[in-house]
Amino acid sequence: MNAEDPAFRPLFATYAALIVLLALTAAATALPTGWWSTPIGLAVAVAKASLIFVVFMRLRSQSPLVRTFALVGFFFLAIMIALTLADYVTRLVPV
Amino acid sequence: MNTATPPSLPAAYGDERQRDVANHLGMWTFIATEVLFFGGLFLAYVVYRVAYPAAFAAGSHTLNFWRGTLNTAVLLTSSLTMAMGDAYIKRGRRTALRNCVAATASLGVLFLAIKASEYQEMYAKHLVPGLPFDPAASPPLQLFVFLYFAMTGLHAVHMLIGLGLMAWLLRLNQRGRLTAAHHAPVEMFGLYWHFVDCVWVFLYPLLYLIPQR
Amino acid sequence: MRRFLASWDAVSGWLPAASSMAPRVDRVLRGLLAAGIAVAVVLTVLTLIILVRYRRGSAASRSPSGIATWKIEASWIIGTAIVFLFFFFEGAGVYADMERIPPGLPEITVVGRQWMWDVRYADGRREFNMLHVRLNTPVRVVLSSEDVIHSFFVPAFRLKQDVVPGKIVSTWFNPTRTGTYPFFCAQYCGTAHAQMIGAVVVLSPGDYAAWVRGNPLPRGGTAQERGLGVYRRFGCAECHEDPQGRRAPPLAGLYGSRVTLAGGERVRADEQYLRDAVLLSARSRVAGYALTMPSYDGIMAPSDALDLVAYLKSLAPPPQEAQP
Amino acid sequence: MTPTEPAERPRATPSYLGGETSAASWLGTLDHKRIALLYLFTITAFFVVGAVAAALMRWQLAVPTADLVTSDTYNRLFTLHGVVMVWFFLIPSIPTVLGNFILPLAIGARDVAFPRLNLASWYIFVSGGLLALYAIVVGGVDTGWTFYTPYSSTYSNGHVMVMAAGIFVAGFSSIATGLNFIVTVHKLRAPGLTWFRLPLFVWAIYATSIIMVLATPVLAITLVLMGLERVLGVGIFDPRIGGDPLLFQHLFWFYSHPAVYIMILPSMGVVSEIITCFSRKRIFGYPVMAVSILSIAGLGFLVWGHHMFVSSQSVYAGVVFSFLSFLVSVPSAIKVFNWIATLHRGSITLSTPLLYVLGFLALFTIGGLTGVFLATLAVDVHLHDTYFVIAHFHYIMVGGGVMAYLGGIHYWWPKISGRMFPEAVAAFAAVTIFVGFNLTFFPQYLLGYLGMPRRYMTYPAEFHTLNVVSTLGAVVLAVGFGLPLLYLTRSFLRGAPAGPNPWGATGLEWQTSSPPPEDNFAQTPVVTGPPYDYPPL
Repeated sequence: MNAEDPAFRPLFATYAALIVLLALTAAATALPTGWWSTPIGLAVAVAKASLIFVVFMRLRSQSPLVRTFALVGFFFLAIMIALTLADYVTRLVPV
Repeated sequence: MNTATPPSLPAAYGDERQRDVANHLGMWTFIATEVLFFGGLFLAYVVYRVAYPAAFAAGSHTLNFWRGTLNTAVLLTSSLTMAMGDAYIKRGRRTALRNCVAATASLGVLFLAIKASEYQEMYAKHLVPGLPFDPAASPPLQLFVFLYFAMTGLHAVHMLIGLGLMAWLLRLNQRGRLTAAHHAPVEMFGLYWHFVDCVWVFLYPLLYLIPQR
Repeated sequence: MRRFLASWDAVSGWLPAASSMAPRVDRVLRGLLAAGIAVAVVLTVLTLIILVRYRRGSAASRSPSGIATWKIEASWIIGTAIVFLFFFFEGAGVYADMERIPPGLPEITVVGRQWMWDVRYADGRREFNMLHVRLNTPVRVVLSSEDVIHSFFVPAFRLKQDVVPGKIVSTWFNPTRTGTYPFFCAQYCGTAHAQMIGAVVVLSPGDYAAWVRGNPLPRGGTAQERGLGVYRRFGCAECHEDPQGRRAPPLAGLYGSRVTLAGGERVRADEQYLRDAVLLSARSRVAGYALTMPSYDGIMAPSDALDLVAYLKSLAPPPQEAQP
Repeated sequence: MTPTEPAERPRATPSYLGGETSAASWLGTLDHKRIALLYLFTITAFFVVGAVAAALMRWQLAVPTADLVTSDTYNRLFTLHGVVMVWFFLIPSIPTVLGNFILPLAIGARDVAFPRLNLASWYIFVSGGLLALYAIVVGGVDTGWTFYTPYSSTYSNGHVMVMAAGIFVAGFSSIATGLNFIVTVHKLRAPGLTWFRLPLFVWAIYATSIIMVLATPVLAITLVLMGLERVLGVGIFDPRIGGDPLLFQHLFWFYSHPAVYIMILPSMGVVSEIITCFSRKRIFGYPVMAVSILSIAGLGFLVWGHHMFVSSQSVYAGVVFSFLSFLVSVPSAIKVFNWIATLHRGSITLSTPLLYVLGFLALFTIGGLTGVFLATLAVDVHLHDTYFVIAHFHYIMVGGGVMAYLGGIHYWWPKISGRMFPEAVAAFAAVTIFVGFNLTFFPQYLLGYLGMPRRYMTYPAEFHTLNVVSTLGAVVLAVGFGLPLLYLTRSFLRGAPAGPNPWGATGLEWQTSSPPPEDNFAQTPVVTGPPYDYPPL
């Protein structure tokens, strides 16, 4: 497996970045970040997922149509979560 | 936007590039359905974490942090080996592909083994929904544990399907059906496997890393 | 069932509007109906004219009508949007008033149980599938379910409220016409869903007083008295009236106060909180108390829990320290 | 697009019906046209099953306290009627029959993007259907097609698991068909057929496929969670551990409202095709019509909360969902106005397909307007879960969906079977269905206002007369639905042969022979102009 082939360099670089990000999140639990730790954890997760989408799943070299298909699922998931929370978050607010 | 197809070509498509793009579109549409399929569980997680933050923090505490982190590393590595396999087959390197797929599969098995040990540990702590539940635990903790088993369970099922597909890929490769020109099955499976890895990338912080305030 | 079905004064022709909200709902509905019929009639007549005038082979001129298409499109897009917005605001306004329960109303607790309505008045009277109320006296209906989702639906009052298990949901009405009005279970709840029918009897003040006299207080006394009995039977005092106040939070004046939970959140101790504290105890553990209160779910009957909640609500705050 | 003259084809290549006709050739076919017919027979069978259940219910409701069936049987009947009609007839109806047959033809393609997946979809659909039928035969389910917890997860003793598994499996067929059509429309359009030259039927099928693909997975996870709660005895909707039954309703209706748009959007596509053909005129406001289809599909995902106004959902969420529900009804209103404007200054022939479309326009308008009643918060509190709601969605589903489905079947019948149907009987059937439908369901609006709750097997006496009218209407409706079954079967075998373009329509599907050959077109047609390009009148 000749690793210095040009196609493999981005793969190893991405993998290294992913492992570093994982280490970051794991270490972050030690810090007293309190309320902030969940947003940080999610931000890192989004970063890792985007790396995998763009490099490993080669979205980088796909047409804009394929890229839209890749993101449309998350858009409707966001709608589902946002509007359902609109019910749960405002339940106790008196009319 | 669509290339003019010479009228006389018999194939349902124009050229091979047309078929490759169609495969990608189809696979990414399938991944969109998987996003929403797991999405239902993520919705339940978000709603109940907003409703019972204390129980979720306690629930996350019962999970084994180190095994979760290790499992994430294992899965990220398996994504690397799968991506390398894909790069190799594009260059016609069939033996290298076999090694990569085998590596990916063994990492998948390792992941499931670690996961099984976590489940066993939860069973020992009487924290498995459906079975007699630990009375000291607050009711919403059982909610968290149910979500934990539902999310990681559904993810594990997708891993098992992945292992089955990898066995099929290896057999195809053995029979020489995978070449530099015809490598769609490897690429499509790669997309599926990377997606399953992405699901775990989100599960890990949400389940294992809820801070104890 | 036969008895009170027969005693209905026939729902003569149209549905009576027997609550303060009913005429307002009917007004919005009539507006919608008028607009709907107008649109339907206009479209039907227009279509019929077009079908006849422009049938194949007819001599009518087919030259395009000259008005820019986008102008026509814009007109009916905006027109429709405006009419819809008008009805949205109308409906939302009346809905907000329906959902805003005036404070301090007399309470009737209605518990939905598979296929009957268990009605309990504040003074301890208890009935099944019947609600006796006084004319022009608004009443708060506190709804809860012991099994599946039911729905308290009084057509004559234009009132409907789902009754969700694990939740105490309140609604209210102000009866403005005497008479007997049926109420139904509107959310499918199993085999005898179609038999889960009751009647609200609206009595004039005189008749209501007569009815009250005619029905002596049941032995059990008021909900508060029964609640005190439950309080003693389950020995709540042991922890909650511990002199050092270490083992469990004092209950005097708890209702309506703000409580800091173990998880750090601050919640208001309303009926739902009290009921959950008893039946789902660990969900509402108060900060600063190590001992987890045992859960009485399955041990204490839900109706007893409701009486206990009524008793806890009656515990006035101890005179000396004002609750935050 | 000006219809280019198809080169004279040697008669050698047989039509898709001609070739081999063995069972294996049908059950193993990859030809989208044969798969369409496989779906046609399957969903017609399911329609009969659902219709029989409806007939029994209407018979039971003819008198206030009838004892034709016990309450348990009645609960199983309305659940069966709901599940079979929603998942095994309405959702597949136009996309899998007319979509499968006409979509590739309408865009000048030889077949769908993934023919093997197309056949797999039919097998998945049939296995889901058999699971559902098995659940019905061994005892049925009494939860209603909505499966609300905690009744479905804890209290029901029906065969909920088997039925849920059947729907779960059938869901994958929906996803696979949607995926197939999306890729087909993107990748297999004939040269020159840009997006804004696509016939509106293709737009409608494309938008429906997007909803199918994005909404069905949420139904799948909802059924899985309900199944888990039923098996394990504990689950995330269980109030005893702090769960919330309303979360099930949120998840269920996040799928089920887009699902009702899956049922109505294809009908809008069929109506646009038929109205332009029989008024010999371009559609009025093509861009607005196309954008309306997409906006209905998109906004359809935002409005599910209007099913939960009285379910102790928060008041603020109710207001938000009510506003969004008003928003989503604007495009539907626009489409009705545009259809009538298309008829204006046209040269109209009152053929059977146009009769069905006129029926659609009338009934869909009434259904749409009453939908606005239910979107109005204050009014919905009174009308929710009553027969008003039943009348509303039947006006949309049967008045709109089934009428357009039958219109489409008649419009493309010459292309599908190569034969004409008897015009007089067909017209009579269309009118009978229209009359029978109104007699059956209009009284239910009044019953709903008077307060008759839905899913009641017996009802108080004063609702009697309206129910009798409704039951009589159901008899007329049954006759109306029965007729096409008879004369279309006869026409399929012995009807008068139809030429490639009996209606003189402009779609690409009319540029090949009827019935079309195996690979649709001798050469891929080239499109040069906009759709519905009829010669000026």
